Amino acid sequence: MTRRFIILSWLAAVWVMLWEAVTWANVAGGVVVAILVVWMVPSHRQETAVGFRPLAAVRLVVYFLWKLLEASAKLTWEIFTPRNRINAAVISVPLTSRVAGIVTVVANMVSLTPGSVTIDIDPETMTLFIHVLHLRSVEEDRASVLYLESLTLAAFPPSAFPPAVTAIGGGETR
Amino acid sequence: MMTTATTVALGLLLVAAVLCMVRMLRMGSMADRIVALDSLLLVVASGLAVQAARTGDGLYLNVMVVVALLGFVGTGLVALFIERRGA
Amino acid sequence: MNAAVVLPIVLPLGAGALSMALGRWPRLRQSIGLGALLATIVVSVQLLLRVADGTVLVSRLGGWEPTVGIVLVVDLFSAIMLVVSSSMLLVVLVYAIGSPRTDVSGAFFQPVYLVLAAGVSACFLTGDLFNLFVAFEITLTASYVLITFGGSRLQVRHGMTYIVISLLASTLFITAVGLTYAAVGTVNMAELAVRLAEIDPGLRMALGVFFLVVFGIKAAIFPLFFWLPDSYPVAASPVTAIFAGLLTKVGVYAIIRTQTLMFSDGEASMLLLVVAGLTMTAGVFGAIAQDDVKRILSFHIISQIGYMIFGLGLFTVVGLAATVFYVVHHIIVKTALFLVGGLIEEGTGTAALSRLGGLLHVRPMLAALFLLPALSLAGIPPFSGFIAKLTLVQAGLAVGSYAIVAVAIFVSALTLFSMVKIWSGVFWGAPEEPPPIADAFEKSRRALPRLMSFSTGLVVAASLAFVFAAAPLWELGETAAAGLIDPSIYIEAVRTP
Amino acid sequence: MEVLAAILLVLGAFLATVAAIGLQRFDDVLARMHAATKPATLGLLLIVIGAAVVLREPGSVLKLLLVILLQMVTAPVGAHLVGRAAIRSNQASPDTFFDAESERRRLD
Amino acid sequence: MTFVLALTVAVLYGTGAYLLLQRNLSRIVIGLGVLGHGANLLLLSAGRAGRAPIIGDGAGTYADPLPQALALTAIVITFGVSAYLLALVYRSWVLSQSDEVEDDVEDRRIAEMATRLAAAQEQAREVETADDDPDAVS
Amino acid sequence: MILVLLAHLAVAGVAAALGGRMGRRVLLVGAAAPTITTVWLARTATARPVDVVESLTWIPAIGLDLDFRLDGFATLMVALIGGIGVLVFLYAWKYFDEREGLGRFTSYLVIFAGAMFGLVTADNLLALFIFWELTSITSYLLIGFDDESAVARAGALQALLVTGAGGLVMLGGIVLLAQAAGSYSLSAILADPPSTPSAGAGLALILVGAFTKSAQFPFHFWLPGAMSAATPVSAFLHSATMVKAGIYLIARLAPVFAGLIVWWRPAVVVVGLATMLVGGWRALAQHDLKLLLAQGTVSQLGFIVVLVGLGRPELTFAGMAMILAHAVFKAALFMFAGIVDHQAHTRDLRRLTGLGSRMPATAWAAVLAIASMAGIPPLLGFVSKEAALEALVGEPQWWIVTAGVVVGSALTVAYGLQFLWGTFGNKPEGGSDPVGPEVDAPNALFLAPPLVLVGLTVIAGLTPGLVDDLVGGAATALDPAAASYHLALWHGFGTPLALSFAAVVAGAVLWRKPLGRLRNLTRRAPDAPSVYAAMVTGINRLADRVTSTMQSGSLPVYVGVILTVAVIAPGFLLVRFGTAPTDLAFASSSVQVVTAALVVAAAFGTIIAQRRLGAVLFLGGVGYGVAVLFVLQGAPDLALTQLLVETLALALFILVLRLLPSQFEIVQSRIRRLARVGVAVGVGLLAGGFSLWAASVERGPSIADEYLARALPEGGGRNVTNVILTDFRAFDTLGEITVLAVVAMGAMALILARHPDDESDEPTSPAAGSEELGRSR
Amino acid sequence: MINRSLVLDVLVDLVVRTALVFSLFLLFSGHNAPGGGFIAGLVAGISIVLRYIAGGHAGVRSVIGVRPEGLLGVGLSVAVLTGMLGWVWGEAFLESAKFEVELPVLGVVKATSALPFDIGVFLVVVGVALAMIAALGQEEEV
Ligand code: NA
Ligand code: NA
Repeated sequence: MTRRFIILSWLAAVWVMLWEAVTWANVAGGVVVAILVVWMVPSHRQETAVGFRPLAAVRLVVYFLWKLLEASAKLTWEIFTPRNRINAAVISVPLTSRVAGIVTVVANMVSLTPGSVTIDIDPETMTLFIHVLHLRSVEEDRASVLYLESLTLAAFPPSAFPPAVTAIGGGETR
Repeated sequence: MMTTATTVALGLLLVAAVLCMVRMLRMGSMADRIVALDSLLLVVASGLAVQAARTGDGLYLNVMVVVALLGFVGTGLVALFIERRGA
Repeated sequence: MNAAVVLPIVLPLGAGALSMALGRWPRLRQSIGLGALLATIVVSVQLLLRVADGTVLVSRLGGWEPTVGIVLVVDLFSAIMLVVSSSMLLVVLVYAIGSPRTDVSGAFFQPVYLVLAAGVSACFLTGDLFNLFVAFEITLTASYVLITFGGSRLQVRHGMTYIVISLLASTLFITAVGLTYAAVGTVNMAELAVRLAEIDPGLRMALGVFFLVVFGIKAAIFPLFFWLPDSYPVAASPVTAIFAGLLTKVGVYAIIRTQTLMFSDGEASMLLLVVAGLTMTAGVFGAIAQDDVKRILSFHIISQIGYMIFGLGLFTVVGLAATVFYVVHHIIVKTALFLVGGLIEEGTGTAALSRLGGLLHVRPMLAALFLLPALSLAGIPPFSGFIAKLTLVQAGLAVGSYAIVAVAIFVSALTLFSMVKIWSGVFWGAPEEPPPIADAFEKSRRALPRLMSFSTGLVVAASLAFVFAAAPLWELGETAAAGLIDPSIYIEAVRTP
Repeated sequence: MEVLAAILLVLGAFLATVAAIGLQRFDDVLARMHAATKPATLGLLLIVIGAAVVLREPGSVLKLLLVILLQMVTAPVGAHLVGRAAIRSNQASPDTFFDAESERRRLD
Repeated sequence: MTFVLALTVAVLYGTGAYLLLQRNLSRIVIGLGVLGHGANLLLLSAGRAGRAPIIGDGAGTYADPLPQALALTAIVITFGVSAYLLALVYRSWVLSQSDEVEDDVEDRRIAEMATRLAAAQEQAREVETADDDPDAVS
Repeated sequence: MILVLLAHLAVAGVAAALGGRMGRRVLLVGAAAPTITTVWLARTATARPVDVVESLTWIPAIGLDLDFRLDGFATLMVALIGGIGVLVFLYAWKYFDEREGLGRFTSYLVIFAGAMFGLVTADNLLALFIFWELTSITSYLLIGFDDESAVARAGALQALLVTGAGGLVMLGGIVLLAQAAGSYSLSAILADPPSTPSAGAGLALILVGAFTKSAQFPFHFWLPGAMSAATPVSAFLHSATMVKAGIYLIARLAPVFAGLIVWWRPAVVVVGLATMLVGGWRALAQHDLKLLLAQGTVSQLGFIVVLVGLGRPELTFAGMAMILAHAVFKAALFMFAGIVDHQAHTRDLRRLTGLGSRMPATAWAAVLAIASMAGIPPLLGFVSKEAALEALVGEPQWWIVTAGVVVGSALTVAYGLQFLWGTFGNKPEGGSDPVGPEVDAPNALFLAPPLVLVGLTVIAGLTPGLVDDLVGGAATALDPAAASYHLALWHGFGTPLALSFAAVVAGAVLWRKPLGRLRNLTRRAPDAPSVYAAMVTGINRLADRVTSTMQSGSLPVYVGVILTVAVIAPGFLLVRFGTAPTDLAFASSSVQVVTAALVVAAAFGTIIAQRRLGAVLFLGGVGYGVAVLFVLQGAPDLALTQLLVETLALALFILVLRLLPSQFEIVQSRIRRLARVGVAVGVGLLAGGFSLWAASVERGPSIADEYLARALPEGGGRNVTNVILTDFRAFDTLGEITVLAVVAMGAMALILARHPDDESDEPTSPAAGSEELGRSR
Repeated sequence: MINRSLVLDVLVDLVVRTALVFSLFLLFSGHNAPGGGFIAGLVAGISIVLRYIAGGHAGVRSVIGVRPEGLLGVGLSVAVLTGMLGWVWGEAFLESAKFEVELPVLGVVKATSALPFDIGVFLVVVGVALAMIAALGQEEEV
């Protein structure tokens, strides 16, 4: 299960979804288009192989959606109540994964969650810098992000190459 | 039922749109304006979805795909610009 | 059959597309360009011969009938314009190829130039109002690129004036098209002619004047011309030449076409005559005030446009015939003059009168090449300009428009004055300040590029040939004018199922 | 089904309005950013799901799914870029707390 | 065309024109953009509104498709030309660090010359009247 | 006649081509042209029972054909053109030192001769006009031949402007007259003359043209100004031929129209007499030989105008004689002046002294020529003047003319003496820088041409019968009633002779005692040259002023003017003549209202934004809002396009904005804010109002339904908008992508264009040059 | 002007490729649903901008190995040639034709000559985006 395969199937799936019908013709067309597009636009990054665990992925999604709703509710409450409970902060969260893709997914989920946004990533150390609207405590917030990362890693376990190798090429463009 | 719901939704979205524009017009930083513009785009996309639900045809879905896929390009560019320049 | 009607557009356009793709092979590119324009001339002449008796050819693009699809229409007026414009385009392309300025002969020039040619043809051919807008845009966009070709500071600054004004005009154009469609529900010009006649007169007149303003900007009539002398002179010589010769005439063409076809009742007659007089006068005064050859000539374009509008404003067959005649004469002569202006610059590095002088002794042939079209422009007999002005005077006096004739004659005298000023400043006397090219006035000066001189000579020769062919040309003009004054054949030809 | 769709639509629109109110409500750029884009994104998702429920053509659901997926991918990128820009151009509220590592990076 | 649309068109034209009357190139380009939006809106509203003209089942009148096609063409053309104008603004800045449309040099020169000549003539006339009156002196 | 014209062209071409190699001998090549004319005339005139007619159709539809007719009058004129032409070319051959450009000079002169030939033989008024203007142009080139001299250039310009402009006025007259007569044929018009008011107006304009050409007051000043021309040019153009063109035309018209048009005779008399007196008077004051002759010529031209203009047969006859006599003696005198100039290198009468003894042959010949001019018997000048006086005496109602002529003759005598004494006399007082003793006599060949002319004036004077046919034929051609008149040396003692005698005596007195006080009196009258100068500077200044007002060079002003016109013109018509729209729908939905409000707000945002980026974002807001309006109208394709275009445009804007400063600079606009607001409001009102107006019109069957019905079956697509774009109106789309492609090519070309730093070695663009100029001044 | 962002860097490939798929979809479906050559070209063009944002010029060039003017020329030529084909199957320039081809797996594929025309449009629009980026995106420091 290579990243290339994920990409191709994603693109083919996009094609099918766009045509609004799952037919053989559309699937075949999707594959052709996907191959064509990948050939036309070669990736400008080193591709890192990752695995995929569907169950873990579902768990990640559910957890993430829950977080999303919770945070939204909180923020809505905040907006409609006159008291200002904002306690903004920027905290650093050094991730354990060295795979850029994983880090990106984590960073995005953080950003999608109301009340927090990834400000920056240090590609050397894979540290996320996160702006949070309501700082509980640095440790607590850091821990929740790391938990999210662990769920992500469970869904997309690193395979084939040792993390160290990707770490070297991780942040560089080709 | 559906008509009432979509009307209410549209009404809410209109309020949202007006508020976004108010934010844009208020003297603020560029970051504010870009945020407001981004929100406006989201409101527009939402409105299209409501409209789709209301009329039952999916003709405007491509517009939504565009917003979802490329809406962030403008935002991102402006953000990069602001970052460079300061607001 | 009528397939040939589209060729004057498709040939240069296809060649332009090819030469975009063929940037790497200059020789091949050049042959394609020259070949395409040559073929365009041949096709145009054939079209002219087919419509010389006043018939109207219609080509339905895509096979769709008019109002659903776009039609191209060739009547005698458009055929004449096609022949003249394609000839000038070819000659000026030769001139440009011969020009040592790399930015003009470079890979990007020709495709854009060919597109310009296609656009001009489209303007003359289309029978659809919105398509006319598109054709204008093709022409204009190409002209934006050409006027700023080289990208020097001045070109950018003056190109900006040109582009901003043109864009404004285009916006007004699209506005007018929208309003017209809103009012009558079609953009086919023949159909418009029928339907506009039936609507509220106030609205119709307002639309008519609005179109006049739109095309008036392009044609540089009073008081919409200011942009022209500020922008034309900065372009490279071949570009200025083709702009001066053709582009404003595209505007004039559009004015004539719309005012005779769509608003054919002559309601605008008085307005047009007043505008004509003011345009002539303002242009010639502007010319007198200038010190730079290309600027002087640019102001004369304006003044001359006034004469063309004069003929149209009479709304008689003779008046329009005179205008048609005038337009053709002017395209040739003006192109010639600007080409000479380019040669002067080529030889001396300047076009400022104060830095020129005595060129007659160094480059007598160049002097002759200037003198003939200059006299023609001033309306000195027996050159084409004389015939053109004479016919205008005849047409004006025939309907008792004494005032405009008086203005025309007065302006004619001032034009002579101004042409003589160039002659005296460039070819006689001595420069007040040294020209940029130090040995410009030495006997040992370098030769002018042969292709440039050759093509200039060709245009001047054409302007002389015009004199000899004046009788048949005048007859053509009269037939064309008759078709313009009474557009029923045109309308019929388009609307017949 | 219809009820679910109606609830989703109204809720989504409500979230969008909330977001817009949030734009007015806070005085910190970043706070406004949080308030504006996140609920609005969520609102859009809800509305899209709501629309998917009621759409006449079943195929459209696929496209709506695509919209959701794409929105999930791109919205955070935008938020990230805007947030980064706001911080880097020093528009964050002066009360904002920076932990040690962040402070160091900010001063770079 | 509804009154509201006409009003919108009016405002877009007005603001576009206002911006166009400035010397700041950026403002001019933006003004042309606004004006273009107004024109496209006007063009579109020249036809009737209605259901999207994509043939399918469903009820209601379709909108007039022609203005849509025309406006689409116009939008793209306006975009193209604006893009070129932007390229020129870019180049203008690179060349002269200026975002301002200065007046045409040659035009200004002639204007100044005219003023100077008029002044000189005025002066000459005064001198002339002075020694044109010998009787007064003798 | 056409062949003669072609021969001129050919000779001119040959001369121009050979000029460089042949040196001054090229003038002998030029002499071929008038020789051909003369030979042709000699052969034709002897063989001719009636007028010779030739015709070449050119543009019959506008009445422009090259019709020629050689009648008696034309014969006289052609004889002058050919005969004096030959002499002038021979004279010029010796006159010029070797110099550059003689080939050019020769061809100018040949073309002039050809044009003059065409002028006097043309029977079509338009053809006549063509040759008329050609003589103006060639005269311009000839006068300015010495182009290094600013005086020559100015003189050339003056001559051209006066005669050229006069010609243009005449063109208007010709067309008026011809339209009244229904023909451009001169003979047809004269055979059936119209007398409508427009014909009268036409004749007035024609007269103005003729007056300018023949240097009549108040247009006379160009002739002295033209004296910077080489002397052969003056001898040919300014005495014998070109200045006779106006007289030619007046003479042609007078016998017919003098009686038909009430004001004709008074006009001719007033102008002619004034010219005669002014010219004579001014001649007296000249110190330059040629200027003296020029003013004298002006005077004599006035005299001839009166003679031929009154349209009486006997006066016409006398006029013909005068034309001949004047051409002969004045050409000779110019040649003498040239000889003096050539030998002594000056024409200043105050410096010349005692040349009579250094070049006696020249001096005696000049005496004869002057005597002819002064009307001393037995010379041709006397004969013709006697004929004139005789005729005038027969017209007692024109006594004023007679008186004028006598005074004029006296002046002629006076300046004639001035010429002779000034040039050849031994002046004891010398002058400041006397020239005389060291001067050589001219070469015999140089002197020969004027001697021939002097010989002619003597012989024809002694035996007037020699030229009687020529003169009589000319007069008869104009007016059959003139057939009975003949030239005679001796008319017996009578009033004419007495008057002649009186004039001679008065002239001699006048010469001895110049009327200093009178001269002072006239000095303050506005003189024509200063009027001309004032007019030229006036026009220049007016042009400057008009141009600097209009052509402000400011883009916002241009835009403002255009917008104002675009608002006022249609707006006025709409309000004045239109019916206001009714039945307006306010809005289609509340969504439309709110969206429109947002668009409006964003539009105002573009104005109030102080930062570039802000304004651009507002522009984006407008764009997105408009996209929503598109959706509401039912245009998904359009909305999609709008969204995408807006995004792409935003991206491009930002790429540019990164270079520019963040805030807008405060730039002083040339248009006040209030005016800007005014124009903007006007534009808005027009756009909104006009669109409502247009939309409210009851319109024909909409094309929309046809598209909707045919898109799927015939275009094969459900998306009607797309089918229109790619099929029904694919040509628009083709054009549109052409626009895009060109834009892209242009953008690429801009990048690849040379960097501005090496702009210096680029051929300087004109404006660049003038920019420097502007700085240095 | 680009400060690298890892998030952007990683996602750009995904988004750009998805956008291209979308753009091809718009191109092929445009005759029957909102879309068409322009819109498709614009989507592709914006994805090129995106690529530029993430990777600068090098990023753009590594993706599209063609010169913009080549793309423009080919696109325009395709459109013109399609127009000329009208002379082959009809008699008017730009006359359209419909085709139905039966292919294995895919079933009956219907197409009109509007498609190649739209492809030409598409290519030109992409070429414009490329050229504009090239013109305006020069990496000069502010
Ligand atoms: Na123009
Ligand atoms: Na000079």
